[in-house]
Amino acid sequence: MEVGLGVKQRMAARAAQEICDGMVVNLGIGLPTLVADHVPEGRRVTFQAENGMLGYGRTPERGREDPNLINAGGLPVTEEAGASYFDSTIAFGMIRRGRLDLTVLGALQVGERGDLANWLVPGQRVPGMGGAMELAQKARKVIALTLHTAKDGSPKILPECTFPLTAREAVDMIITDLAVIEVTPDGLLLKEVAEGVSVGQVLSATSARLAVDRNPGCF
Amino acid sequence: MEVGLGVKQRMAARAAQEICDGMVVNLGIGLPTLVADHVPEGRRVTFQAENGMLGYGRTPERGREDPNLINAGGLPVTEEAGASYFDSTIAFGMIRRGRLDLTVLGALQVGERGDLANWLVPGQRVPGMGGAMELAQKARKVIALTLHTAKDGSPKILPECTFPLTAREAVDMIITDLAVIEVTPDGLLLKEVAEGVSVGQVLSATSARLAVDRNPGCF
Amino acid sequence: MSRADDAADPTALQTVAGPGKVALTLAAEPGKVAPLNRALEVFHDGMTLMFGGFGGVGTPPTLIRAILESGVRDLTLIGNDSGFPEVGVGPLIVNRRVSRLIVSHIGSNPVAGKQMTDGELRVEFSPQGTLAERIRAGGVGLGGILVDVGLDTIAGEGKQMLVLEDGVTYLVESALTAEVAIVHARKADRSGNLLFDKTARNFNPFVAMAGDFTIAEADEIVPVGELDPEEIVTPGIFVDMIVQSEGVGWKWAWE
Amino acid sequence: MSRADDAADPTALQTVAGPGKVALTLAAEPGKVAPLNRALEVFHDGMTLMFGGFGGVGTPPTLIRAILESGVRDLTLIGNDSGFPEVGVGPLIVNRRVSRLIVSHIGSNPVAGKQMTDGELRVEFSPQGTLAERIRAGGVGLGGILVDVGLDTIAGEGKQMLVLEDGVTYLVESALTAEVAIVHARKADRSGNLLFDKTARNFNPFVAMAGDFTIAEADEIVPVGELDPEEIVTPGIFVDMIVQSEGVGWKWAWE
Repeated sequence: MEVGLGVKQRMAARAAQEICDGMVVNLGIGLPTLVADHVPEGRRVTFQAENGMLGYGRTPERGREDPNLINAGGLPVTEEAGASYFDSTIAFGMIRRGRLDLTVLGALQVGERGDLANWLVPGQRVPGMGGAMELAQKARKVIALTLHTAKDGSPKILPECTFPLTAREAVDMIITDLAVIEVTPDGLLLKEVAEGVSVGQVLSATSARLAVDRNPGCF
Repeated sequence: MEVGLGVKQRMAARAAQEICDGMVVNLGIGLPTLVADHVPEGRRVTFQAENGMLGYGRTPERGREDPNLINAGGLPVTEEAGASYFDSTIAFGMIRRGRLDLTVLGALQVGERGDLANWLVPGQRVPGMGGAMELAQKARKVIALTLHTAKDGSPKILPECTFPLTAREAVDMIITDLAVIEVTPDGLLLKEVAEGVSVGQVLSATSARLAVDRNPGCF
Repeated sequence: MSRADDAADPTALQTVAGPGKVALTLAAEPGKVAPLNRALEVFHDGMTLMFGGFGGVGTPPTLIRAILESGVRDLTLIGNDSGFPEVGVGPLIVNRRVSRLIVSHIGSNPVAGKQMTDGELRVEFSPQGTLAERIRAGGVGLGGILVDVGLDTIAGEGKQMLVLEDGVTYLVESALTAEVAIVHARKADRSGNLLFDKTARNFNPFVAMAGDFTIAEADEIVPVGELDPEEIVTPGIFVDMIVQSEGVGWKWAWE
Repeated sequence: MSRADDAADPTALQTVAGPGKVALTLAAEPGKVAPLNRALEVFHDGMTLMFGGFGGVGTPPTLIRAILESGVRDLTLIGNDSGFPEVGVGPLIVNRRVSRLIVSHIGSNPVAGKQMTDGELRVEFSPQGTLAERIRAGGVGLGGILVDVGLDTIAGEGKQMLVLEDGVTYLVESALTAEVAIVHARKADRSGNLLFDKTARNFNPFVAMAGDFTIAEADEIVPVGELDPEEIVTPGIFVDMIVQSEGVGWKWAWE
């Protein structure tokens, strides 16, 4: 299943709704990067990049990129007022010390207790964990932003991850093309479904146990 | 025995002779501080202060002190061209990493294998070690600059230190009001005596075994 | 999902709060700048207080004075040294507000030495570079460090040791954090980005990271955007509150 | 007295030498500035080479090109990542000069992934923040760090663990150093003081400390005294040699 940019932008926009005023936010590589362009009007947000920057802004205009002003995903960004540069030990110091309010990370699999797997596909790809372990384990709130199912249609939200973990019981919320799911102490709770998607569709695309909110919303 | 400033300055001047061109040097608190004023003409030296400065210069003129430009002994200094400021972890990073060529430290006792005791007098004074352990253990060359005997006349250069150690087998050279002594793999070697001091006087003021150089010099 | 007790509660964003227990509402203040009396609300008897400075240079004078006047006592102080009797944290010790010190030396404050000898003050010594790294380790969320300094001296006695796979033995030195950390900056912008002044930098940058709640006393407070992003030494994310410095009230030891 | 093999030999001062084995006489050059061919003398087959940079940004392009042209092989590379095939250290990998990598990811360089799968390239992964701290620990002369990241994942498997006195378990992560470290600076003065450019700073400051012999490639080399002492990021004491950069020769991945 190939998913269009429209769907991805809607997912990113939904994730951006979780950004409250004043938050410090780190966006993972890939889909999460899109979140920056959807921050709701009037909310001040400080984006952190783990290579060593606090306070980056939107993508520069084409032709105005600075090769030395780059987020951790390798994409050109701009500098906001109050920004600072530092080395990567300090960047991860902020993360491990619990100073990040929110991170949005991609996922290969999410387990029903919030386990996250996103760095290794056994027998296929070993890209490495990069900074995902620190972010998943240490940010105050972790959103997994991912398509609901894998390319072959198999569920990515599972009772237990089968791929090696990035972090245990790390994810607080899962946002997919189909649904918004909260990780609660009692398990997964379906909070919202995407426009045009039924609760039944979400349930059948999910292999983890999934409770349904009394009154699920729509996004 | 109270020792005049003249004697101390002569000791400091002798220690300064050990500074070769291009060296990075850390001077301990007290008597070693005087060494800075005796660097031989034409030798470039970079002084490091473990609070967080590389490249400090001489004492400022009276009235021109900057309370935020201070060496590790708490005394005002000046800034040389090429100086840098950094935090104290980086200062000790330089020291532990072996980037210091020379340190000159005060001593309460020196053992004949080069053990140094300079931070604690049991039952009397416990000032704490400050940065002396790092400096003694990690600088490439360590000079103990000290009066030859304690105030009560008892020897400070001993077979074994009786006070708790700052570092084991750390000292390379001992410079006192009476002598210059090298710490060699075979033990202590008297290299020079102070003007007007006899080899016999040095030997009787020293309780460690002390070999005498074939042709001891004078300073 | 953070394992700390400050769980992912969006309402926590209404407060100025470090990763620890102290939380303080600052709705009335733009940015993190607060009057001195607000800063005083975070200090309490029996607390652990970490401070920047080296022989008093770089120790925030206005905060020290305010803490002294507030009367809080039974403090555990963590920092490089005990200052001089009238400089740095020295007055807190002289006025018996401190029950425990974690420092590298107390040589410049004879009162601290006397209180230790008299059993009134517990003092734990770390070699200076080890102490600095323990604080930094706390500041960057590590559990500790391995170091060989002082390994074969009494400074290593009673400490955990560890043999690495290459066969080398190290001392295990645990990370240090504190409920509140206080630092002295030359300049702060209103979001907490800090610059320091020459050798007054010393312990301040890593002490700023190691506080669960960090207060910066700044000689000058400027609007956000005025500091060069390349020059900022402490990023504002580590700073929870900024107070205006009233300057150094003490006479320097060398004067 | 240093415990390293570089004992207190005053003649060592005639050479430009780090704490390790590489030593190179530079009598003809004022300061530490050297032509590129002098820098090449320190590289040899089988060596351990540490590099600054993050996705190639901040990796010294001129030195990488020179190393590639020099033909040295069987390198162990330590740094954040394997770059892109044509960016950063990527070309060294693509041209099979590397036998071992210690990195946090190789996702941006598919060739590295293929070589790993084919058994031609040994890759050891560390979480990025752990890797950064391991390099820094080497740079400041620590034996290692204690960290809880990845503790309960396969990233922690087979690693030494340690329970601190407070009962918390940590992974023991050993410090990393290298025979030679290469960094990319925006500006260097002739004594080796360095400034970096925006996010090209990344791993460079602590990689500079962790080299037994550190070479800085600088876009601009200025006389001693021209840099503001407050702004210097890497003090010159950590830098053994400076070469003039010829600029980035690769096309950026996002272009």
